[in-house]
Amino acid sequence: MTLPFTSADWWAVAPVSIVAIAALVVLLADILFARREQRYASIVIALAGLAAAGFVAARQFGHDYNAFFGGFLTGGFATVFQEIILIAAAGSVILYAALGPASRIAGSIAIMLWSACGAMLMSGAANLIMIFLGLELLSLGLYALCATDDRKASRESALKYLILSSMATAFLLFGSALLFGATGSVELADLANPAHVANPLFWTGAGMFLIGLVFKLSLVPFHTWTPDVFEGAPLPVTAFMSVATKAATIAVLARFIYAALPVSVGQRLLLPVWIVAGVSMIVGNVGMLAQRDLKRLLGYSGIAQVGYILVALAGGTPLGLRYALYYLTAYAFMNLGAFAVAAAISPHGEEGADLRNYQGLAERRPWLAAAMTLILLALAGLPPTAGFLGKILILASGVSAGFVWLAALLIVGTAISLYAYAKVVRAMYAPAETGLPEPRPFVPLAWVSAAICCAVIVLMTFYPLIPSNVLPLAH
Amino acid sequence: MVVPIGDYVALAAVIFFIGVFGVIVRRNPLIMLMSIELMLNAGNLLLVAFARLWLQNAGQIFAFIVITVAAAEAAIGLAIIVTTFRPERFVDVDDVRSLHG
Amino acid sequence: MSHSLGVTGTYPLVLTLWLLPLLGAIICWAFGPQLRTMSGWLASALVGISFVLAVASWSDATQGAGGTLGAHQPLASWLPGFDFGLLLDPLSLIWTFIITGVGFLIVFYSIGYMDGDRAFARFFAYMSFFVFAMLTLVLSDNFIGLLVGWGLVGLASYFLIGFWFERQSAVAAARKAFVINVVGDVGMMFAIFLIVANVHSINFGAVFAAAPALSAGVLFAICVTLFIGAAAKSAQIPLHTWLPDAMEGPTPVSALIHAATMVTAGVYLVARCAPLWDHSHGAQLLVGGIGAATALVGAILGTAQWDIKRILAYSTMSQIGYMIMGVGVGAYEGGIAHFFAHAFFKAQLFLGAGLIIHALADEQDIRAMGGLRRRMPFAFWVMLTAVLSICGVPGFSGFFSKDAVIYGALQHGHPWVYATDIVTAGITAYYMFRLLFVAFLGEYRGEAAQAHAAAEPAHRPHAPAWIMNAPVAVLIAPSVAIGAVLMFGGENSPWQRFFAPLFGATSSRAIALPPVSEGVTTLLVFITVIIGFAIAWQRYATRSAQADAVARLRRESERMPALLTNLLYFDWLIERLFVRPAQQLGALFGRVLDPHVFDGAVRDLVYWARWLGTLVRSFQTGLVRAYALILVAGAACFIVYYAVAAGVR
Amino acid sequence: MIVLATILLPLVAGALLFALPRQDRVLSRAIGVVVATITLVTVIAAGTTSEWSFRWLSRPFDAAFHFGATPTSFWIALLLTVATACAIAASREARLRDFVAQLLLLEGAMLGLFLARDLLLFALFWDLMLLPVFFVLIGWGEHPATAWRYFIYNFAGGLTLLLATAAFGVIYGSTDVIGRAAGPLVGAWAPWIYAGFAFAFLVKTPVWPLHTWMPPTYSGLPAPMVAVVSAVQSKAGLYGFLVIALTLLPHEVHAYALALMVLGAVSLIYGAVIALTQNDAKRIVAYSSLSHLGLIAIAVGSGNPIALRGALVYIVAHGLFSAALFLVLGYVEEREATRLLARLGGLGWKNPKLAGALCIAALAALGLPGLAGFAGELLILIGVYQAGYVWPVIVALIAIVVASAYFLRLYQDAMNGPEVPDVPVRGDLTWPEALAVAPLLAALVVVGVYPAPLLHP
Amino acid sequence: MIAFWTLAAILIGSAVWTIVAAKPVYSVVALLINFAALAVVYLTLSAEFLGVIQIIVYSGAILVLFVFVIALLSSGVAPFAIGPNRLPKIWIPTAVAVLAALGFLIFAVARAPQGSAPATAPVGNQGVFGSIADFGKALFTVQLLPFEVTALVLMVAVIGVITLGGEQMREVRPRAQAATDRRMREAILREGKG
Repeated sequence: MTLPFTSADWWAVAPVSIVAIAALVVLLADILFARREQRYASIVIALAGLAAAGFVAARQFGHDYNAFFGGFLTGGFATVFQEIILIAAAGSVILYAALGPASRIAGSIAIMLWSACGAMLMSGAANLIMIFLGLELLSLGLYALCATDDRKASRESALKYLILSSMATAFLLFGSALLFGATGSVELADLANPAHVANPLFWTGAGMFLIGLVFKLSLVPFHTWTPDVFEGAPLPVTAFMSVATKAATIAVLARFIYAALPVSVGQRLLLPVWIVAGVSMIVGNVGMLAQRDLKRLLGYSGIAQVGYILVALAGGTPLGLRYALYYLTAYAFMNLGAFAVAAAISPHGEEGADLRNYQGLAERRPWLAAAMTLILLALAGLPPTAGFLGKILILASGVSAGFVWLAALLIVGTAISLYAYAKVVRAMYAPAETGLPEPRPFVPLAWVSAAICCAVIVLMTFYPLIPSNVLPLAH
Repeated sequence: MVVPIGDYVALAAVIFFIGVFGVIVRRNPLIMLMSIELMLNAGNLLLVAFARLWLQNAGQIFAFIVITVAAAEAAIGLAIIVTTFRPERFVDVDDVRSLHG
Repeated sequence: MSHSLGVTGTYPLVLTLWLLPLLGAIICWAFGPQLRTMSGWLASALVGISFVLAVASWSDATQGAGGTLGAHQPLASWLPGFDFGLLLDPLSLIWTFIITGVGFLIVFYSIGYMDGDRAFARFFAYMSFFVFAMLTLVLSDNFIGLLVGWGLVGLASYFLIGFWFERQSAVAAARKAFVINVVGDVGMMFAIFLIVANVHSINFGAVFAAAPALSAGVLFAICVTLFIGAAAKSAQIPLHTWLPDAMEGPTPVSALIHAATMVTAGVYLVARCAPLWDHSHGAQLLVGGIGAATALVGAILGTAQWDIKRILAYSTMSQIGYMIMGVGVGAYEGGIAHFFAHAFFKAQLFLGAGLIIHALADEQDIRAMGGLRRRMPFAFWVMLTAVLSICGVPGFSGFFSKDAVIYGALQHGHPWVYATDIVTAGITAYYMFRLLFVAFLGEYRGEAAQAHAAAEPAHRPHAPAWIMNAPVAVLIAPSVAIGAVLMFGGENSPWQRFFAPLFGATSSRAIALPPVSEGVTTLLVFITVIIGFAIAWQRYATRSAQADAVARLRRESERMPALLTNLLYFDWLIERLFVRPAQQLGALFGRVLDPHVFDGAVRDLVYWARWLGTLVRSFQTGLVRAYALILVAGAACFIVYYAVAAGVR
Repeated sequence: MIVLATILLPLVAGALLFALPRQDRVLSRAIGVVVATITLVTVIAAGTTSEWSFRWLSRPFDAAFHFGATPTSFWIALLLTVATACAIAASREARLRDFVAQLLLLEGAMLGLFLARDLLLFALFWDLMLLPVFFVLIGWGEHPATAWRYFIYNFAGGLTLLLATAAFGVIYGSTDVIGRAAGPLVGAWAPWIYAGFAFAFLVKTPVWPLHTWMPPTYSGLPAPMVAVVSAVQSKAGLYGFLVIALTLLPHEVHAYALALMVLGAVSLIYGAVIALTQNDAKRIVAYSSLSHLGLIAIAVGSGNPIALRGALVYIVAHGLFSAALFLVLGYVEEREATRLLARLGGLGWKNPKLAGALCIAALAALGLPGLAGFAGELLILIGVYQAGYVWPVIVALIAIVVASAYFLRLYQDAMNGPEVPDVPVRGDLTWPEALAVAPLLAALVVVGVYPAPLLHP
Repeated sequence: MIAFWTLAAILIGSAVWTIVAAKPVYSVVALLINFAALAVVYLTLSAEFLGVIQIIVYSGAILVLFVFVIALLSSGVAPFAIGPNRLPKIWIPTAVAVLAALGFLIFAVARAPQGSAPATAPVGNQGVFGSIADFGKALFTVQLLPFEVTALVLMVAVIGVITLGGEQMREVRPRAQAATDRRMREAILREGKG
């Protein structure tokens, strides 16, 4: 029996495959190398795999791949999402090098790579099965990763994430089943059939499907897990989770909005999503106000930032997706940069996550403080960073789509967030207190990572990828 | 099909929400995990019923994959529960609340 | 009626005489410590040269006729319609003479008076600056330039009143003078707005040419607002209160600025804007009335003062009232003549007072003087001639000028003003002779001189006496005789003929046929003066009055009516009506509204944001079941929405 | 190209200053002064003809990195460079290297703002220029709450500006619009866009009742920084009104002119009356700024050409005298270790140059005829009156009287009166100190006497 | 019809028992019943393969795992000692929310076209539907990618469990020991300097 697949099908999943294989190699190397070298061997192999996958994905860009009977589409915006996920994975893997000696490093990296596979599959997934599967692959890996640290908080975060996320996945599954019931097909493309519009199964199915997605995006009121899990999870895992989960889920949501929804019902069907996005922008930002942990702060921040990104999607225009991608890219670098700085000043464990340790950082580590400042400015949407341009693009998209109330909420939320971010900045430039742990000496990889992130954040302001239509939409 | 599809949907929904109820009301993580399995199975029931309705085996395959994934999830979930609660005195999720605020 | 724009051309003399004092000011300011006493000589020399140049410019100033009378020197332009330049015509020439001529004498006198002061050079810088500013005022050919000069003389006045700025009273007086003058500036600014809005030009010529075409209301508004400026600068009620306080400055300052020149700027303004006033009867009535009232009030308040300089200050206020009244009602030549004569005799009075004060170690209370006739005969004669002149004793300069003003009021149809003026003349005689008698007759009542001599022996180097005496002596001549020389002869006097090209003939402008002749007026004035003199003689100069002078004076001070000691409650009213409410408002805004209401609103916003944050975080109990519950609640909302939305279709 | 260099020079120099040794004082100030002076020269050299443009966005609207001076912004840029050079020359703060660097960064950001020909670029630099001030408030300020107040208010304004800019771009299709006659924006959204701009501009100026960030900020910032901030940064909003709102949204400006004028008039009298009762010298000047800038708001509201020209003169004049006032008050504070009027006094005897400098600045501020403040004030009010608005003129005139009272109080309480005995007497202005304020004072006289170049754009 | 309702009753009853059972072991038993009943429902819906899988995987693998874990957790510590309920009466809002959602869901579904498919949708072949051959063919052709990915999912599960459990005990002690050693070394160095 010959399989009905061509090499194009396999080529389409090549980036995913490479990452998956890299994870296996990492595990293999863990057995082969001596204990002292295990850490760097794992990191190097993982980075190599990610780089290779990134290269392959970049080669795919601009071509349309409709692989596995339409189950997996890539080459267009999915490729960009994949690249973002790969960058997130690479940035997170680097953090393992920056932090103190961690146990289970090979296992952790391997699982993280497989999670990245799940996220990449989600970004190309074009049917309900692939969406569910990608989501589960991503989530299962993250459950495990959250618990890999020996701190009690780490295990607690894993438990909470497990229970809540599984529940949300069950909602997604139930919704998918209802969608399947309404249309008789699992392909997203078949959902876009005006005939189903009248079917209540379709509506309730879409609603429950969206609950699952919105949970992954940690929008209010499905956000409750985010701060706790972000705080409890190990630093590299938080970094990965904060970017990859959101990127992959936004990819799914975008495909659902653009490909699966009949235009006539789109806005009415998605209204709850926009509402929760609006609420999230406020809740996420006010939640940041009195936080003492960087990871928790960024958790709340992420709640709001996803809200911003959804404003770009709200119009349902192809340009909106581009702006969302732009902002998401910038956001990825902001988060990775912030975590890199946090890792670079953690002498033993994760002291970099404790905001009290940032007091007077500008005196002790002026460059790291400058980098952190730039990143926080970017998160707040201030120039000269991509956060500024991203925000104005989002606003432009929201306004042109008629979602002025969302744009206004974005402004209000941003105003609140400024206070929270500026507090960290202020602490860094305030006089140092005694008794704080001395930051780590020089951690090359973390410094390089932070520097790259800062450079990208600034350069993206002045050379945005938007103008020349570099992001054709393929679905 | 003799039985109207609406009845399957209703049945699945009832089981699903029993699972939801279980997750919230019970404090034993194992039972919470079982409740989640109930919710997944409700979804599966729906998939299989609709597959029969449409005579589309995609639904069955979906259900098959869900079963696989559920197995994996149970494995990881149980591992997490074990690592979380083995050092503790009680197996009670209400005691796990150091992260808050 | 002619509108003076002058013959446009280049007039180096005018430019030089205008800028020389500025040069002096800059040099004295910048190089004061190096120049030391040389600064005084330099400043007076430069002002003196200016005077010479002014004399030399006579022919320029009187050239041309009608619409182009005088010399016009364009300077610069801001915008179309905003052209700046200098204008030297007969009117400004007269002022220039006084400013530079009397100014020279007073600056010269100051070399002696200010000798040994620790800010000697700065004083001359300010004096020179004043002369420059005053020249700017009178030489400007437009309202903005006038206003610039107006403001700058106020500034110079401010500096000089507060010259001894370690004294809080001087500082306060300076500030008061400045602020009230700003009120005047603001009035003039409003006039400029009116003018620009209606005429689209600021130049005198254009404005005056357009005056007949302006509506009566606008014209009246312009005149009134201009007069606010004039009133503030010339100490007309109710804006006069700064002038007595201004006596905190050194005496030469009082002589030059607060007697001879600056305070007469209002007179200049009204005279300059004669074409406007001529077309607004209401404005004439108002200005004439206020002038007469000021003359009366100043005279009344003058009777209740004991400080020699304050008496002179009130007399200045009163005399300027005459001038304002004169130019206000349309008797321009008379008003200007009174300014001219007044400049001499009032400068003489102040400088004479300065001689006394200088000699008595800064004693200014006439109750602590007495018997100075024997101790300081030169000062006595100086004061006596000036008093006779100011009282209008026939033959003296003041007689001619004051008569012209008083009779002018009648000529232009203001009998009440006329009557007030005559009464005022009597009161003037009373308080001026009171000053003379109390200070110079009887026995010396003060201890100051002896104490001064004991405390400060000879090591304080005094400038030679002639430096102070000579300028005063020079002043005696004009204050006695200039009236007889220039103003004798009614319509045909040199004075009238000098101004005829500018204002036309007085008789032709007179609107009423006076019920009494000029001779009768002279007689009436003379009688009241005699009465005033007699009362003063009776109270202060008789032998019995001299006998127990100390006790009598004390009794008089104690029994002074409250109305007079409180200066008719002008200061009190201003304080209650404007100053205190402003401060209370400031306190209300600054201490209540700003921090608690406006800033409070923002702080409340921040507070609510933080409260919202606390609320949000209060849901983060850490209990996974609570999170699940929130999730399910949200999911229930979603499902309800979708179910309903689906059902609705 | 030269205009790009003008903007980049201070930014790059400011960043590079951090490479100097941390303790350095002399070199960093010298470099700062030199850079600021070169910037001044390049601003003049660039004039209003040099432009530089590079495409930035083509969607969702056209935007470009487009720099070039407009006739209005040329003068403000000139003012900025002069003020910055003077401020750097007058800097004596702790951690001088960082301080000078922040001043240069501020200068660069504000040059970018005023020379931007693109609205989006304008918004970018708008936010950017707030950052150095925030950092200085953190590092050198007196009270942490001050930094927050500054931050929250101004960034709130920046955000509405951002939203309005986005909406403008979407509707208009391009933001590359400053200083070119492309026609006004019309449509139902125009009033809302104007509201967004106006809020940002009014906060920045500031105008009552959005001003409460300003007195603490101005009194809390070190003198050289506040000199630049009050001189130039506060003009950003007015510049926005003059160059952006009036050309792009003229109908809206006209429609809501009354509101603007009422706010301006209230600021005018409110600031003046509060300044009358303050005890902190810098706060007096701060409230005076509130008052003075209200006048410009009135000018904008009147829309009269003479008033608008006068507004530019007054913008420059206010920049000059407020910079001079703050610098001189900085000297006073440096000498007396206080700026409470109740504890100052009698400085005029021992510090005549200091007194003279303060005097000229204060006189210009209270609108003494012959100095720059007067020229602007007069032209504005002439224009406003010509436009038919009498009540703002009367309010302004009252405020002028009050201004004379509080500025004299400021000057006299500090410089006049008996010398305060318990303060160690320190010398008069040194030559470097005097030279740092001299250009500002000289410019006050020059502009006051001959403002014509500013009036003929 | 009757079979369906019987099975439905069993399903609901066992599900309820699962969540109300006092001891976890009873829950496992109830869940076993539930899964078995579900397998029978699958069979009635022409999903033989799934029915078999349901029994094998769920009952045979997952529930056994649960039993193991119950045994493991109750061995060393007090068996499932329950502390105070931190969210007392939580069932009230839960019931409200759940019942509301359920009610609306069923309300909505009740309006769906019953028993037959909309005409536009593709309908499969009645004859071969549900056969294992048909299922297998689809699994290895159209749905090959999901099938492959399940391998990854299982891999994650395996490695995850190993990572979480396997190294846990082995690693903790040496790391803590190393940290203590380092701190002591630093303290000694500091003293030496002082």
